[in-house]
Amino acid sequence: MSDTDVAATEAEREPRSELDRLTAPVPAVQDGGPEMVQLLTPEGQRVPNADYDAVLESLTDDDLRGFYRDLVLIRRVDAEATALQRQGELGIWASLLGQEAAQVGSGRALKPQDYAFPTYREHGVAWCRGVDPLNLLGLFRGVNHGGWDPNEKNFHLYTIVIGAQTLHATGYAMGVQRDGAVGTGDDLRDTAVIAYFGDGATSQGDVSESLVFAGVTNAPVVFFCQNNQWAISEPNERQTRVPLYQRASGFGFPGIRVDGNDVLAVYAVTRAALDHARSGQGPTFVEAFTYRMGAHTTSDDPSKYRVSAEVEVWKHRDPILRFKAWLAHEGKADHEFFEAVEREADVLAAHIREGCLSMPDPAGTEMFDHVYVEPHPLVAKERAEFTAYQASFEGAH
Amino acid sequence: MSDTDVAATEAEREPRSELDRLTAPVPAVQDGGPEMVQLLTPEGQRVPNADYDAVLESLTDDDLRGFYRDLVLIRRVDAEATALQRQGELGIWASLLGQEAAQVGSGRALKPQDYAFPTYREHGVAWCRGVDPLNLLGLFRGVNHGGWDPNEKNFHLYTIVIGAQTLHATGYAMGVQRDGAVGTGDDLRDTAVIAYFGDGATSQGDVSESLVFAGVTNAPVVFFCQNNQWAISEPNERQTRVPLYQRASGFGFPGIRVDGNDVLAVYAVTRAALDHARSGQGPTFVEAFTYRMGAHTTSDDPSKYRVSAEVEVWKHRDPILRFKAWLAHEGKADHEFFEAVEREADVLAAHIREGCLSMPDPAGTEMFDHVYVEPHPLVAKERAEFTAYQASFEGAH
Amino acid sequence: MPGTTIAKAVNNGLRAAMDKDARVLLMGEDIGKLGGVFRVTEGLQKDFGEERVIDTPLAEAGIVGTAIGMALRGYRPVVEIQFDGFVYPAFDHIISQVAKMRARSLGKITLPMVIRIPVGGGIGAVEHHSESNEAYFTHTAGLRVVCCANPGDAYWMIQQAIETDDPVIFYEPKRRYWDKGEIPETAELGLGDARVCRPGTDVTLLAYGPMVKTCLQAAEAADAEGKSLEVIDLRSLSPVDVPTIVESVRRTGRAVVVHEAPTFGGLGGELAATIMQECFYSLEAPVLRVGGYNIPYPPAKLEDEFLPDLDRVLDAVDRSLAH
Amino acid sequence: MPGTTIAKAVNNGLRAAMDKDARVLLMGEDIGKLGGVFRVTEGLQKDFGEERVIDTPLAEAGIVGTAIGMALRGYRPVVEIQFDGFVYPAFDHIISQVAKMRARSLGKITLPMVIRIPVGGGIGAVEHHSESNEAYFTHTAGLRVVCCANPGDAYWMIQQAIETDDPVIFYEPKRRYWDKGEIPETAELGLGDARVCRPGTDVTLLAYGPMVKTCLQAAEAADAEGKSLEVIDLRSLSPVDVPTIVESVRRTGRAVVVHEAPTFGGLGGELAATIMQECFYSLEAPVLRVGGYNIPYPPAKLEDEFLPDLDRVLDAVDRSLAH
Ligand SMILES: Cc1ncc(C[n+]2csc(CCOP(=O)(O)OP(=O)(O)O)c2C)c(N)n1
Ligand SMILES: Cc1ncc(C[n+]2csc(CCOP(=O)(O)OP(=O)(O)O)c2C)c(N)n1
Ligand SMILES: [Mg+2]
Ligand SMILES: [Mg+2]
Repeated sequence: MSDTDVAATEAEREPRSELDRLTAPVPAVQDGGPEMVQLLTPEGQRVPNADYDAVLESLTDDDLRGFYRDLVLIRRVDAEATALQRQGELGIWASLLGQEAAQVGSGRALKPQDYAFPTYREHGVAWCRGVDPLNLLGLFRGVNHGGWDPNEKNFHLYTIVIGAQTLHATGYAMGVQRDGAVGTGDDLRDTAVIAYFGDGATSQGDVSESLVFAGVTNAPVVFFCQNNQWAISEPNERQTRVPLYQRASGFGFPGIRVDGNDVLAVYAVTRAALDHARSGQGPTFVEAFTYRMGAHTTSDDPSKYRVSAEVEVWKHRDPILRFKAWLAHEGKADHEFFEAVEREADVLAAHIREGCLSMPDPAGTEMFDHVYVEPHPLVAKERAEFTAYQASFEGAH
Repeated sequence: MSDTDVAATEAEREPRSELDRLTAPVPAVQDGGPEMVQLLTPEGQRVPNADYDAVLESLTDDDLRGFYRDLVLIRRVDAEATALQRQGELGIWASLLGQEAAQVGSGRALKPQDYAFPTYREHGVAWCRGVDPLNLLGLFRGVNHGGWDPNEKNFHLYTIVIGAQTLHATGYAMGVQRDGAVGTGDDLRDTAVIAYFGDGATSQGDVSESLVFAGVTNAPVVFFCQNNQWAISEPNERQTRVPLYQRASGFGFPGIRVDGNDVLAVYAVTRAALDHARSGQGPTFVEAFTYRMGAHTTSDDPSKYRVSAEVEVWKHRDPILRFKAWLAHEGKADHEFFEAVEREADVLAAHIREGCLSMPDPAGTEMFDHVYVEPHPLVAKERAEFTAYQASFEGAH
Repeated sequence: MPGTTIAKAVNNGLRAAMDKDARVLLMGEDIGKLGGVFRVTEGLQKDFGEERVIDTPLAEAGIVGTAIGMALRGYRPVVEIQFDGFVYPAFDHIISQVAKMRARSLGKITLPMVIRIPVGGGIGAVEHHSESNEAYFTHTAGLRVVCCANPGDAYWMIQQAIETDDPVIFYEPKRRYWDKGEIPETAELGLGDARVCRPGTDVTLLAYGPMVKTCLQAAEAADAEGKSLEVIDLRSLSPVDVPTIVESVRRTGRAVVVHEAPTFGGLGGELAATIMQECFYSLEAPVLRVGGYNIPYPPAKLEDEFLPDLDRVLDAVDRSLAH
Repeated sequence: MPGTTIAKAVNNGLRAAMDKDARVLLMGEDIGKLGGVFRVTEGLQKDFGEERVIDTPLAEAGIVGTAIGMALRGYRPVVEIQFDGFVYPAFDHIISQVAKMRARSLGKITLPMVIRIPVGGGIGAVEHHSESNEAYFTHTAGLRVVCCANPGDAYWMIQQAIETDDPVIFYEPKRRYWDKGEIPETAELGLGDARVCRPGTDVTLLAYGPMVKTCLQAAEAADAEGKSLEVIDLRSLSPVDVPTIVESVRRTGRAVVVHEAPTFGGLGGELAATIMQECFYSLEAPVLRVGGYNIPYPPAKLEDEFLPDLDRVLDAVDRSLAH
């Protein structure tokens, strides 16, 4: 099925109301357009690019194989988590299926000293930052709200309130400026911050305010918008009638659209933006044009609001297949390597399943223990009452 | 003193900190730049403009003299109110000095069926909508929160929470769409909405969200930003590093900068934007480039944060002087007319002074009377208690 | 169990209100084709069109702010906030605009709008999806705040809320969405009235929303032990139906207030203070409060420990009786 | 009257904190050259530079949201909200992020930040400039909420608030900004402690911020009539210093809570409920509440009628004593 067919299906989607016609919405974008940076076609062909080819030069074949491994492993983590949710082991799961390249490409562009602020879907970035996937499962299992140490991983806790983290990222970047950790030329010191958010999030006042603050302060922050075309059931055109990367210019800094299913392009563009920030040249808005292949979360039912033909088109743009084709074609990886990665994925999946099933429930008292740093009489009193109350049952049994 | 001198003073303003240098802020804009629509120079010379001259054609000489009258009268209202505040008759007053043309030009571009959403400084727009200036004084005297009937004047109450009214305006415009009151071609029916706000307000999430909603729904709303260069003590560069009119394009609709001290240009640009909206072509962002000649309010002391040389430059761009010069030069008004307007202003000022001094205080019970439409036992109980309590004092005297 | 669920009852109530008055329209995230994440608006966009069931951009301040504008234009918007924890971006508009609009205009403007919020915990959700934030709104003069607890009330109260010319915060107990019950032919009570849903003589239990069922179960259990608990469903949280409460507590001499929200500064304090004032000489024990602990809502695995349940209610009843 | 004003005392306290710890920085609207609309930050940008005294864009969510980021980076931001009524755009960040951050990170993150808010009425201001919104924050677990009432406390409490690793909402009674008093050499109390500022035996008056002075005046006036009122300045509104209150009310048997905020759902209800629970058998009268009426803050010309004053406090005292 060609793109044209999908466009037709798209148009038929719903009888347009009068108001709908009046306001002449731009039809759902199916294609990133000529302005989109793409270094690998969906078929795995390398597209030369004067601006970004140089960024890729520093990548070794090991790095490239590493990207592939990341893509495959994180997709497997995602699949396993989805399965575990279906089996009742997780309360909910937000799948990253289809967005692996956007996350691995940007996550691998980060330096250790950089700091990332994720949404609830950045499992691939978490992976790149060294967060154990079990921590992610723990959150969705309801054991805790994340469990990793943000300052150890330079990866903030997942933020569920849409858009809020973009301000945290900007403030963090303002702190980086104050530490003199931008523009020194010292590779180990100069620091950038990256804020992840979705296409839906761009509507939130918080996100615009973060663009204001970043623009005015020239903060070293990259706004990384994964435009996966959907905010739960709402297509992109409910949030904007022009491409999202264009949002940045009115706030005084560059915006750029990149093929979010092309790990090389995402890496190159994000890396350039991060370097730009680190060197003191300020913020950039990156729109990674991608697609949410699965449901919004396991609680969602996309059949209610989108046609499967759309999903089919995007299957042909799969981020892993094209990268694998290119690696193979370039002779950078062979069958054995691909096989080995699959086996590693199997092991990882088993580890995750096991770790999830054996994950202990938190102690009830834990909920009292970290509310305040300093002593707090009311919390202390309630903790004591809680303990006594719990004990009264144990006595009864 | 020339603009160059001011620029020098500007630069001296403060020893730049390292961070300041690092973030390379754009220096305070002193001049609207070539992109600004100007139809009358500060000296009163008419600048031809291919896009907007036609809009002015419908204006009669009576209309033009009417603009002048509006400008002078509203400036006098403002001066009288400022004086009354100094004499303790008003709690505070927010002066529009310097912004008369921006307000009268846009206010006169409205049709009766249009609806305006003001900030707290739109005395000139209120005037154009037929709101008695005494109502404005009442608000600042603390007698009530406005007192006019918004639906009678198609002029909403003053909104003090920065930016909030832009969303109300957008929602109102969405209502207009639903009423089928756009794009019908019926001059008496097609309706536009105008939202007033300041340069500082552009930083508020609410304002960006209103741009999102207006863009997505193609609502018939004009965003009218009076960039008077200051948000209390903060110069424009604390809110943006690019011209504000550019904000609109990333939300999918046009932005335009107009000389806010040029009543003809403001009228023409706003009128065109309103017509655009009325005809169903959607929103426009108008940045009226102007200057707050006075203090933020009577409580403010601008000597703490801005140099008087800057104010001097803007005195040469006075909105009334240039328009008067043009009217006289074109023979559209004579000495007698100008004199008559002065006399009218004297009468108006006396009326306002008198009306303010004789304004009755509200009855205490009034604060209970309009909280809810339907009966509310707690408010009813407290109203009764209040009345009894007040009566107990009267009995005591 | 026969009958209609609360979710479906709200759906039916919305439909009835939209049928009756063309100015009623719905606004929110994912309320169109999806029918809302709880399916409360299911089918409504299909039947009433995209102009009356509006999938908005993802921005709560924007939703409530534009809804205000719609109401100023003469519409009667019903806003859905997707989850309790996501109402805060709209807080400014609710507190400074919605609540004050009529008073500040000296009655010249009416702002008939309803803000629907699925509320409370108990569904095993992630952060921000289980908040009980009614106390912020009940402390805000100019708003009416109500909470339904069963399908019959859900159906009638949503219509009454829409019909009222005052702005209403309409809470829906999300963990009870799928509880079924009968819908009476007519509204039995006014929007501001409490209901004595189980008469009793020893202790008065005051609850609303999700905790009504818990209290009814507690009363059932207590009955077996020979304790007679009266259960009052407040229904309206602001204003509160003080006479119904006072009449009950003067009779029983004891009261326990139960809500999911943390007790400190919660609505329970207000009720306790009012009861003390109105029933001082009848009280045989202090009014006790059972609520969430004064800590942020915990991860799902701990919510059963956090939330008041039958045992904690009975424990408070016993403490009250021990006085 | 000699001494230092509250405004100047906060200024001095901020200066001392900034001198002591280079990570302390100030963020807000107009706090730089202007020194804030109440001049509380006067001179600080001049002395500490634009990197530590930051004139932010006009956006409260942005201010608090970026302050969170700063705190995550290791700074200790002190945010100024220009007026009480303008904190709501930042409400989401305060409720969902600031208050929960430490708990959600299981203690791995500390978020030391202070949000300063000039609070309350009595200055003849226009809308939104006279709000008493403490109850929203006291009901929010994870925050500390304090309110100073005199220059000595202003000076020391702001430093204690900045030193605390917990986030603090710091209220400053704006109509008392120009009241003068002496600054003690050292902090006399901890941040969480209440102060008995006038001992008495007949009725306990509980107040904070602007109402402390009103209560002291009422106690003075009552004294002339032979009534002995004890006045407690709560200072910390969350947590509340329950032992100090309980000790007093057990002695006097009577309590009146006074605040500017509307009483319904206000902090007074919480205090009344707690007192009932802890002092049930000592109470000779119900705890009474004096507060703003349950209506939006009125136009300035009516604020004297709206706000509790000496007479209304004494009226409540008399009603308490009549029991
Ligand atoms: C403030 C707020 N409002 C609503 C929600 C509920 N919600 C969760 S995810 C989501 C859609 C987000 O869409 P997008 O930003 O495109 O991110 P994606 O889920 O596609 O990754 C919504 C509405 C929320 N989490 N926070
Ligand atoms: C939400 C909010 N924050 C802060 C204020 C306090 N305040 C009143 S006017 C003002 C500056 C507004 O500047 P601008 O938008 O440029 O309008 P101008 O006063 O220049 O007309 C501020 C900060 C407010 N009214 N509302
Ligand atoms: Mg999305
Ligand atoms: Mg301005």
